[in-house]
Amino acid sequence: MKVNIILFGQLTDITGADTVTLENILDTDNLVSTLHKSYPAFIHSKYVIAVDKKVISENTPLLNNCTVALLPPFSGG
Amino acid sequence: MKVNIILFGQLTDITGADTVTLENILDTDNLVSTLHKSYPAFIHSKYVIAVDKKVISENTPLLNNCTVALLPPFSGG
Amino acid sequence: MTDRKPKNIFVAGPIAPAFIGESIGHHASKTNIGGHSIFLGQVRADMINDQPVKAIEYSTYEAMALEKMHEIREAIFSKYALTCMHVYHSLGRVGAGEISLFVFTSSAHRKAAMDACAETVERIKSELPVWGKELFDNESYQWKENK
Amino acid sequence: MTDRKPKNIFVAGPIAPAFIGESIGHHASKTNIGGHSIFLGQVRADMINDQPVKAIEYSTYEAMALEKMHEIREAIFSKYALTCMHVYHSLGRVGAGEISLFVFTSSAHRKAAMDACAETVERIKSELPVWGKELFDNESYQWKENK
Repeated sequence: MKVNIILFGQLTDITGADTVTLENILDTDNLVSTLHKSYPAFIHSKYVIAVDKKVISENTPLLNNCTVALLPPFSGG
Repeated sequence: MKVNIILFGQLTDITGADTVTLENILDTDNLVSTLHKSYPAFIHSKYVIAVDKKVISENTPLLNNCTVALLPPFSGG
Repeated sequence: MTDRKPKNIFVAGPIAPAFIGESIGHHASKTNIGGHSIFLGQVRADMINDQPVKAIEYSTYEAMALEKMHEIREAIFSKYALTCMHVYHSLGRVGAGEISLFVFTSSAHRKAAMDACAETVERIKSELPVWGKELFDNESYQWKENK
Repeated sequence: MTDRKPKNIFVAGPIAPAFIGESIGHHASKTNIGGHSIFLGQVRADMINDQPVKAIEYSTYEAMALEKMHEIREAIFSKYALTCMHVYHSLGRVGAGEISLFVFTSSAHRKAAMDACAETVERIKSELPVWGKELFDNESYQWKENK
Protein backbone atom coordinates (compact mmCIF):
# COMPACT_ATOMS: atom_id res chain seq x y z
CA MET A 1 0.00 0.00 0.00
CA LYS A 2 1.09 3.55 -0.72
CA VAL A 3 1.04 5.82 2.35
CA ASN A 4 1.17 9.59 2.45
CA ILE A 5 2.81 10.84 5.60
CA ILE A 6 2.45 14.41 6.84
CA LEU A 7 5.35 15.96 8.69
CA PHE A 8 5.66 18.86 11.10
CA GLY A 9 8.23 21.10 12.76
CA GLN A 10 11.87 20.12 12.58
CA LEU A 11 11.00 16.93 10.69
CA THR A 12 10.24 19.02 7.60
CA ASP A 13 13.89 20.18 7.70
CA ILE A 14 14.95 16.57 7.04
CA THR A 15 12.70 15.96 4.06
CA GLY A 16 12.47 19.52 2.76
CA ALA A 17 8.71 18.92 2.37
CA ASP A 18 5.52 18.70 4.43
CA THR A 19 4.63 15.26 3.11
CA VAL A 20 6.44 12.16 1.96
CA THR A 21 4.97 9.14 0.20
CA LEU A 22 6.23 5.64 0.92
CA GLU A 23 5.33 2.52 -1.09
CA ASN A 24 4.51 -1.00 0.10
CA ILE A 25 3.70 -0.10 3.70
CA LEU A 26 1.55 -2.42 5.83
CA ASP A 27 1.88 -1.13 9.36
CA THR A 28 3.65 1.53 11.41
CA ASP A 29 6.71 -0.62 12.24
CA ASN A 30 7.11 -1.19 8.54
CA LEU A 31 6.69 2.54 7.93
CA VAL A 32 9.40 3.45 10.44
CA SER A 33 11.99 1.03 9.01
CA THR A 34 11.31 2.18 5.44
CA LEU A 35 11.48 5.82 6.50
CA HIS A 36 14.79 5.25 8.28
CA LYS A 37 16.23 3.70 5.12
CA SER A 38 15.09 6.61 2.92
CA TYR A 39 15.96 9.36 5.44
CA PRO A 40 18.65 8.21 7.91
CA ALA A 41 18.34 11.51 9.84
CA PHE A 42 14.99 10.28 11.19
CA ILE A 43 16.84 7.63 13.21
CA HIS A 44 18.07 10.36 15.56
CA SER A 45 14.88 12.41 15.54
CA LYS A 46 12.34 12.45 18.34
CA TYR A 47 8.79 11.99 17.11
CA VAL A 48 5.55 10.15 17.76
CA ILE A 49 3.25 8.72 15.10
CA ALA A 50 -0.41 9.68 14.83
CA VAL A 51 -2.78 7.49 12.81
CA ASP A 52 -6.04 9.28 12.04
CA LYS A 53 -5.14 12.00 14.56
CA LYS A 54 -4.53 9.57 17.45
CA VAL A 55 -1.02 9.03 18.77
CA ILE A 56 -0.21 5.32 18.68
CA SER A 57 2.14 3.54 21.08
CA GLU A 58 2.46 0.14 19.45
CA ASN A 59 2.60 -1.31 15.96
CA THR A 60 -0.61 -0.43 14.13
CA PRO A 61 -1.86 -1.76 10.80
CA LEU A 62 -2.46 0.96 8.21
CA LEU A 63 -5.68 0.91 6.25
CA ASN A 64 -6.45 2.57 2.96
CA ASN A 65 -7.14 6.30 3.25
CA CYS A 66 -5.81 6.52 6.78
CA THR A 67 -3.83 9.63 7.67
CA VAL A 68 -0.37 9.13 9.11
CA ALA A 69 1.43 12.05 10.74
CA LEU A 70 4.86 12.28 12.34
CA LEU A 71 4.92 14.70 15.27
CA PRO A 72 8.11 16.05 16.84
CA PRO A 73 7.93 17.29 20.49
CA PHE A 74 5.21 19.94 20.86
CA SER A 75 6.21 23.51 21.64
CA GLY A 76 3.04 25.56 21.58
CA GLY A 77 1.86 28.09 24.11
CA MET B 1 -6.74 58.75 78.56
CA LYS B 2 -9.24 59.62 75.86
CA VAL B 3 -9.19 57.26 72.88
CA ASN B 4 -10.71 57.77 69.45
CA ILE B 5 -11.71 54.50 67.86
CA ILE B 6 -12.38 54.12 64.15
CA LEU B 7 -14.98 51.60 63.05
CA PHE B 8 -15.64 49.78 59.79
CA GLY B 9 -18.24 47.68 58.02
CA GLN B 10 -21.13 46.28 60.06
CA LEU B 11 -19.70 47.80 63.26
CA THR B 12 -20.74 51.25 62.05
CA ASP B 13 -24.34 49.98 62.04
CA ILE B 14 -24.10 49.56 65.83
CA THR B 15 -22.78 53.02 66.60
CA GLY B 16 -24.30 54.90 63.68
CA ALA B 17 -20.91 56.57 63.23
CA ASP B 18 -17.41 55.86 61.88
CA THR B 19 -15.71 56.83 65.14
CA VAL B 20 -16.45 56.65 68.85
CA THR B 21 -14.52 58.28 71.67
CA LEU B 22 -14.06 56.55 75.01
CA GLU B 23 -12.70 58.19 78.17
CA ASN B 24 -10.29 56.80 80.79
CA ILE B 25 -8.86 54.00 78.65
CA LEU B 26 -5.46 52.50 79.49
CA ASP B 27 -5.23 49.39 77.37
CA THR B 28 -7.18 47.30 74.87
CA ASP B 29 -8.79 45.01 77.48
CA ASN B 30 -10.02 48.13 79.22
CA LEU B 31 -11.24 49.47 75.88
CA VAL B 32 -13.23 46.33 75.11
CA SER B 33 -14.98 46.24 78.49
CA THR B 34 -15.86 49.93 78.31
CA LEU B 35 -17.11 49.52 74.73
CA HIS B 36 -19.28 46.55 75.70
CA LYS B 37 -20.87 48.62 78.48
CA SER B 38 -21.62 51.54 76.15
CA TYR B 39 -22.72 49.40 73.17
CA PRO B 40 -23.90 45.94 74.27
CA ALA B 41 -24.33 44.85 70.60
CA PHE B 42 -20.52 44.69 70.33
CA ILE B 43 -20.53 41.70 72.68
CA HIS B 44 -21.96 39.56 69.89
CA SER B 45 -19.96 41.14 67.07
CA LYS B 46 -16.92 39.56 65.45
CA TYR B 47 -14.00 41.95 65.18
CA VAL B 48 -10.26 42.28 65.72
CA ILE B 49 -8.48 45.34 67.12
CA ALA B 50 -5.71 47.13 65.23
CA VAL B 51 -3.41 49.50 67.11
CA ASP B 52 -1.46 51.73 64.78
CA LYS B 53 -2.53 49.57 61.81
CA LYS B 54 -1.28 46.29 63.34
CA VAL B 55 -3.77 43.68 64.48
CA ILE B 56 -3.09 42.80 68.13
CA SER B 57 -3.78 39.44 69.72
CA GLU B 58 -3.24 40.21 73.42
CA ASN B 59 -3.85 43.08 75.79
CA THR B 60 -1.91 46.11 74.58
CA PRO B 61 -1.28 49.39 76.41
CA LEU B 62 -2.56 52.41 74.53
CA LEU B 63 -0.27 55.42 74.23
CA ASN B 64 -1.22 58.99 73.47
CA ASN B 65 -1.96 59.63 69.80
CA CYS B 66 -2.16 55.96 68.92
CA THR B 67 -4.81 54.92 66.39
CA VAL B 68 -7.24 52.22 67.44
CA ALA B 69 -9.44 50.56 64.84
CA LEU B 70 -12.06 47.83 65.16
CA LEU B 71 -12.17 45.56 62.12
CA PRO B 72 -15.03 43.15 61.37
CA PRO B 73 -14.26 40.12 59.12
CA PHE B 74 -12.79 41.26 55.81
CA SER B 75 -14.79 40.78 52.63
CA GLY B 76 -12.79 42.36 49.82
CA GLY B 77 -11.97 40.92 46.41
CA MET C 1 14.23 42.59 48.64
CA THR C 2 13.89 45.90 46.88
CA ASP C 3 12.54 48.96 48.62
CA ARG C 4 9.33 49.37 46.68
CA LYS C 5 7.17 52.17 48.11
CA PRO C 6 3.56 51.41 49.12
CA LYS C 7 1.51 51.99 45.97
CA ASN C 8 -2.11 52.95 45.86
CA ILE C 9 -4.20 49.99 44.72
CA PHE C 10 -7.65 51.55 45.10
CA VAL C 11 -9.77 52.86 42.26
CA ALA C 12 -13.18 54.52 42.47
CA GLY C 13 -15.93 52.28 41.11
CA PRO C 14 -15.56 49.29 38.79
CA ILE C 15 -12.38 48.31 36.94
CA ALA C 16 -13.01 48.75 33.20
CA PRO C 17 -12.23 45.81 30.87
CA ALA C 18 -10.51 48.24 28.47
CA PHE C 19 -8.15 49.31 31.30
CA ILE C 20 -7.21 45.64 31.77
CA GLY C 21 -6.48 45.35 28.04
CA GLU C 22 -4.30 48.47 28.20
CA SER C 23 -2.41 47.16 31.24
CA ILE C 24 -1.63 43.97 29.32
CA GLY C 25 -0.44 46.01 26.30
CA HIS C 26 2.02 47.97 28.46
CA HIS C 27 4.07 44.79 28.87
CA ALA C 28 4.94 44.39 25.18
CA SER C 29 8.29 46.12 25.73
CA LYS C 30 9.23 43.72 28.54
CA THR C 31 10.55 40.97 26.31
CA ASN C 32 11.90 38.92 29.22
CA ILE C 33 8.30 38.02 30.15
CA GLY C 34 7.03 34.61 29.01
CA GLY C 35 3.78 34.35 30.97
CA HIS C 36 1.13 36.57 32.53
CA SER C 37 -1.41 35.39 35.09
CA ILE C 38 -4.50 37.48 35.79
CA PHE C 39 -7.27 37.09 38.33
CA LEU C 40 -10.43 39.20 38.14
CA GLY C 41 -13.10 39.34 40.82
CA GLN C 42 -16.57 40.09 39.44
CA VAL C 43 -19.65 41.03 41.47
CA ARG C 44 -22.23 38.24 41.44
CA ALA C 45 -25.98 38.86 41.47
CA ASP C 46 -26.44 36.33 44.30
CA MET C 47 -30.02 35.76 45.45
CA ILE C 48 -30.30 36.51 49.16
CA ASN C 49 -33.75 36.14 50.75
CA ASP C 50 -35.27 36.20 47.24
CA GLN C 51 -33.55 39.49 46.37
CA PRO C 52 -30.72 39.70 43.84
CA VAL C 53 -27.57 41.61 44.81
CA LYS C 54 -27.59 44.74 42.63
CA ALA C 55 -24.16 46.03 43.59
CA ILE C 56 -21.48 45.84 46.24
CA GLU C 57 -20.26 49.00 47.93
CA TYR C 58 -16.65 48.59 49.01
CA SER C 59 -14.95 50.47 51.84
CA THR C 60 -11.51 50.12 53.37
CA TYR C 61 -9.20 51.19 56.16
CA GLU C 62 -6.95 52.67 53.52
CA ALA C 63 -3.79 53.43 55.52
CA MET C 64 -3.69 49.91 56.92
CA ALA C 65 -4.70 48.26 53.63
CA LEU C 66 -1.87 49.94 51.69
CA GLU C 67 0.67 48.98 54.36
CA LYS C 68 -0.59 45.38 54.32
CA MET C 69 -0.60 45.25 50.50
CA HIS C 70 3.00 46.49 50.51
CA GLU C 71 3.93 43.68 52.91
CA ILE C 72 2.15 41.09 50.71
CA ARG C 73 3.87 42.45 47.60
CA GLU C 74 7.33 42.26 49.18
CA ALA C 75 6.69 38.72 50.41
CA ILE C 76 5.49 37.57 46.97
CA PHE C 77 8.44 39.20 45.17
CA SER C 78 10.90 37.52 47.53
CA LYS C 79 9.23 34.12 47.08
CA TYR C 80 8.63 34.07 43.29
CA ALA C 81 10.81 35.12 40.33
CA LEU C 82 8.38 37.78 39.12
CA THR C 83 8.99 40.45 36.52
CA CYS C 84 6.12 42.58 37.79
CA MET C 85 2.89 42.63 39.76
CA HIS C 86 -0.10 44.98 39.56
CA VAL C 87 -3.07 45.02 41.92
CA TYR C 88 -6.24 47.13 41.71
CA HIS C 89 -9.24 47.00 44.04
CA SER C 90 -12.45 48.99 43.69
CA LEU C 91 -13.88 51.26 46.35
CA GLY C 92 -17.46 52.53 46.31
CA ARG C 93 -20.21 51.03 44.24
CA VAL C 94 -19.56 48.16 41.77
CA GLY C 95 -22.62 46.76 40.00
CA ALA C 96 -23.36 43.06 39.46
CA GLY C 97 -21.32 41.88 36.44
CA GLU C 98 -18.65 44.53 36.97
CA ILE C 99 -15.08 43.90 38.08
CA SER C 100 -13.84 44.85 41.57
CA LEU C 101 -10.43 43.13 41.79
CA PHE C 102 -7.61 42.87 39.24
CA VAL C 103 -4.43 40.98 40.15
CA PHE C 104 -1.80 40.73 37.41
CA THR C 105 1.56 38.93 37.72
CA SER C 106 4.22 38.31 35.07
CA SER C 107 7.34 36.16 34.92
CA ALA C 108 9.81 34.60 32.49
CA HIS C 109 8.32 31.12 32.98
CA ARG C 110 4.64 30.53 33.63
CA LYS C 111 4.74 28.76 36.98
CA ALA C 112 6.00 31.74 39.00
CA ALA C 113 3.32 34.07 37.60
CA MET C 114 0.51 31.56 38.16
CA ASP C 115 1.50 30.58 41.70
CA ALA C 116 2.19 34.20 42.69
CA CYS C 117 -1.18 35.34 41.34
CA ALA C 118 -3.08 32.63 43.24
CA GLU C 119 -1.24 33.34 46.50
CA THR C 120 -1.69 37.10 46.16
CA VAL C 121 -5.46 36.70 45.63
CA GLU C 122 -5.77 34.47 48.72
CA ARG C 123 -3.79 36.95 50.84
CA ILE C 124 -5.83 39.92 49.58
CA LYS C 125 -9.09 38.16 50.43
CA SER C 126 -7.96 37.15 53.92
CA GLU C 127 -5.66 39.98 54.98
CA LEU C 128 -6.75 43.28 53.39
CA PRO C 129 -9.07 45.37 55.56
CA VAL C 130 -11.77 45.82 52.92
CA TRP C 131 -15.51 45.38 53.41
CA GLY C 132 -18.28 44.79 50.91
CA LYS C 133 -21.85 45.87 51.51
CA GLU C 134 -24.27 43.95 49.28
CA LEU C 135 -27.01 46.28 48.08
CA PHE C 136 -30.52 45.21 47.07
CA ASP C 137 -33.20 46.94 45.04
CA ASN C 138 -35.32 47.93 48.01
CA GLU C 139 -32.57 50.00 49.67
CA SER C 140 -31.82 47.13 52.04
CA TYR C 141 -28.31 45.73 52.35
CA GLN C 142 -26.23 42.99 53.93
CA TRP C 143 -22.54 42.97 54.84
CA LYS C 144 -20.74 40.45 52.66
CA GLU C 145 -18.76 37.59 54.20
CA ASN C 146 -15.88 35.97 52.35
CA LYS C 147 -15.98 32.18 52.36
CA MET D 1 -21.17 16.34 29.74
CA THR D 2 -22.61 18.69 27.15
CA ASP D 3 -22.06 18.18 23.45
CA ARG D 4 -19.95 21.21 22.70
CA LYS D 5 -18.71 21.21 19.08
CA PRO D 6 -14.97 21.53 18.42
CA LYS D 7 -14.31 25.25 18.21
CA ASN D 8 -11.54 26.91 16.30
CA ILE D 9 -8.92 28.24 18.71
CA PHE D 10 -6.39 29.45 16.15
CA VAL D 11 -5.86 33.08 15.16
CA ALA D 12 -3.43 34.46 12.59
CA GLY D 13 -0.57 36.36 14.22
CA PRO D 14 -0.42 37.83 17.72
CA ILE D 15 -3.40 38.13 20.09
CA ALA D 16 -4.14 41.85 20.60
CA PRO D 17 -4.38 43.16 24.20
CA ALA D 18 -7.52 45.09 23.19
CA PHE D 19 -9.15 41.81 22.10
CA ILE D 20 -8.45 40.40 25.57
CA GLY D 21 -10.08 43.47 27.14
CA GLU D 22 -13.13 43.02 24.90
CA SER D 23 -13.39 39.32 25.76
CA ILE D 24 -13.43 40.23 29.46
CA GLY D 25 -16.12 42.85 28.84
CA HIS D 26 -18.39 40.29 27.15
CA HIS D 27 -18.86 38.60 30.53
CA ALA D 28 -20.55 41.56 32.23
CA SER D 29 -23.99 40.10 31.48
CA LYS D 30 -23.09 36.77 33.12
CA THR D 31 -23.85 37.84 36.67
CA ASN D 32 -23.40 34.33 38.08
CA ILE D 33 -19.62 34.70 37.55
CA GLY D 34 -17.55 35.64 40.60
CA GLY D 35 -14.03 35.04 39.32
CA HIS D 36 -12.09 35.01 36.05
CA SER D 37 -8.66 33.45 35.63
CA ILE D 38 -6.54 34.34 32.61
CA PHE D 39 -3.21 33.02 31.40
CA LEU D 40 -1.30 34.75 28.60
CA GLY D 41 1.78 33.35 26.91
CA GLN D 42 4.12 36.06 25.60
CA VAL D 43 7.07 35.54 23.23
CA ARG D 44 10.40 36.08 25.03
CA ALA D 45 13.45 37.59 23.33
CA ASP D 46 15.65 34.77 24.67
CA MET D 47 19.35 34.98 23.79
CA ILE D 48 20.40 31.84 21.94
CA ASN D 49 24.03 31.65 20.79
CA ASP D 50 24.31 35.42 21.32
CA GLN D 51 21.31 36.12 19.10
CA PRO D 52 17.98 37.37 20.49
CA VAL D 53 14.79 35.63 19.39
CA LYS D 54 12.96 38.15 17.17
CA ALA D 55 9.76 36.19 16.75
CA ILE D 56 8.26 32.74 16.92
CA GLU D 57 6.50 31.26 13.92
CA TYR D 58 3.81 28.83 15.05
CA SER D 59 2.43 25.94 13.01
CA THR D 60 -0.01 23.17 13.90
CA TYR D 61 -1.60 19.95 12.79
CA GLU D 62 -4.93 21.74 12.89
CA ALA D 63 -7.39 18.85 12.53
CA MET D 64 -5.72 16.94 15.36
CA ALA D 65 -5.18 20.04 17.53
CA LEU D 66 -8.87 21.01 17.42
CA GLU D 67 -9.94 17.46 18.24
CA LYS D 68 -7.48 17.36 21.15
CA MET D 69 -8.56 20.78 22.39
CA HIS D 70 -12.18 19.64 22.32
CA GLU D 71 -11.21 16.62 24.44
CA ILE D 72 -9.33 18.85 26.92
CA ARG D 73 -12.26 21.27 27.11
CA GLU D 74 -14.76 18.47 27.83
CA ALA D 75 -12.49 17.00 30.51
CA ILE D 76 -12.01 20.39 32.20
CA PHE D 77 -15.74 21.18 32.12
CA SER D 78 -16.56 17.82 33.68
CA LYS D 79 -13.93 18.29 36.41
CA TYR D 80 -14.53 21.95 37.39
CA ALA D 81 -17.72 23.99 37.94
CA LEU D 82 -16.95 26.46 35.16
CA THR D 83 -19.28 29.04 33.67
CA CYS D 84 -17.20 29.35 30.52
CA MET D 85 -13.80 28.79 28.95
CA HIS D 86 -12.14 30.51 25.99
CA VAL D 87 -8.84 29.50 24.39
CA TYR D 88 -6.94 31.26 21.59
CA HIS D 89 -3.56 30.27 20.14
CA SER D 90 -1.60 32.13 17.50
CA LEU D 91 -0.44 30.65 14.21
CA GLY D 92 2.20 32.25 12.02
CA ARG D 93 4.59 34.93 13.16
CA VAL D 94 4.38 36.44 16.68
CA GLY D 95 7.06 38.98 17.57
CA ALA D 96 8.95 39.13 20.88
CA GLY D 97 6.74 40.90 23.44
CA GLU D 98 3.54 39.84 21.67
CA ILE D 99 0.97 37.37 22.98
CA SER D 100 0.56 33.89 21.45
CA LEU D 101 -1.71 32.09 23.95
CA PHE D 102 -4.84 33.30 25.78
CA VAL D 103 -6.64 30.95 28.17
CA PHE D 104 -9.66 32.39 29.97
CA THR D 105 -11.82 30.51 32.50
CA SER D 106 -14.71 31.81 34.64
CA SER D 107 -16.67 30.40 37.55
CA ALA D 108 -18.96 31.41 40.42
CA HIS D 109 -16.15 30.95 42.99
CA ARG D 110 -12.51 31.66 42.27
CA LYS D 111 -10.94 28.27 42.92
CA ALA D 112 -12.60 26.46 39.99
CA ALA D 113 -11.55 29.15 37.49
CA MET D 114 -7.96 29.27 38.77
CA ASP D 115 -7.41 25.52 38.91
CA ALA D 116 -9.11 24.97 35.55
CA CYS D 117 -6.99 27.67 33.91
CA ALA D 118 -3.72 26.20 35.25
CA GLU D 119 -4.64 22.66 34.20
CA THR D 120 -5.78 23.78 30.73
CA VAL D 121 -2.48 25.62 30.14
CA GLU D 122 -0.45 22.56 31.17
CA ARG D 123 -2.49 20.30 28.90
CA ILE D 124 -2.22 22.72 25.94
CA LYS D 125 1.55 22.89 26.35
CA SER D 126 2.00 19.13 26.56
CA GLU D 127 -0.79 17.76 24.35
CA LEU D 128 -1.57 20.17 21.51
CA PRO D 129 0.31 19.46 18.29
CA VAL D 130 1.73 22.97 17.86
CA TRP D 131 5.30 23.86 17.00
CA GLY D 132 7.22 27.08 17.45
CA LYS D 133 10.14 28.09 15.24
CA GLU D 134 12.32 30.70 16.94
CA LEU D 135 13.47 33.22 14.36
CA PHE D 136 16.67 35.30 14.59
CA ASP D 137 17.78 38.45 12.81
CA ASN D 138 20.15 36.73 10.41
CA GLU D 139 17.42 34.52 8.87
CA SER D 140 18.55 31.59 11.02
CA TYR D 141 16.10 29.74 13.25
CA GLN D 142 15.78 27.06 15.87
CA TRP D 143 12.82 24.83 16.73
CA LYS D 144 11.55 25.69 20.17
CA GLU D 145 11.38 23.05 22.89
CA ASN D 146 8.92 23.36 25.77
CA LYS D 147 10.43 22.75 29.20
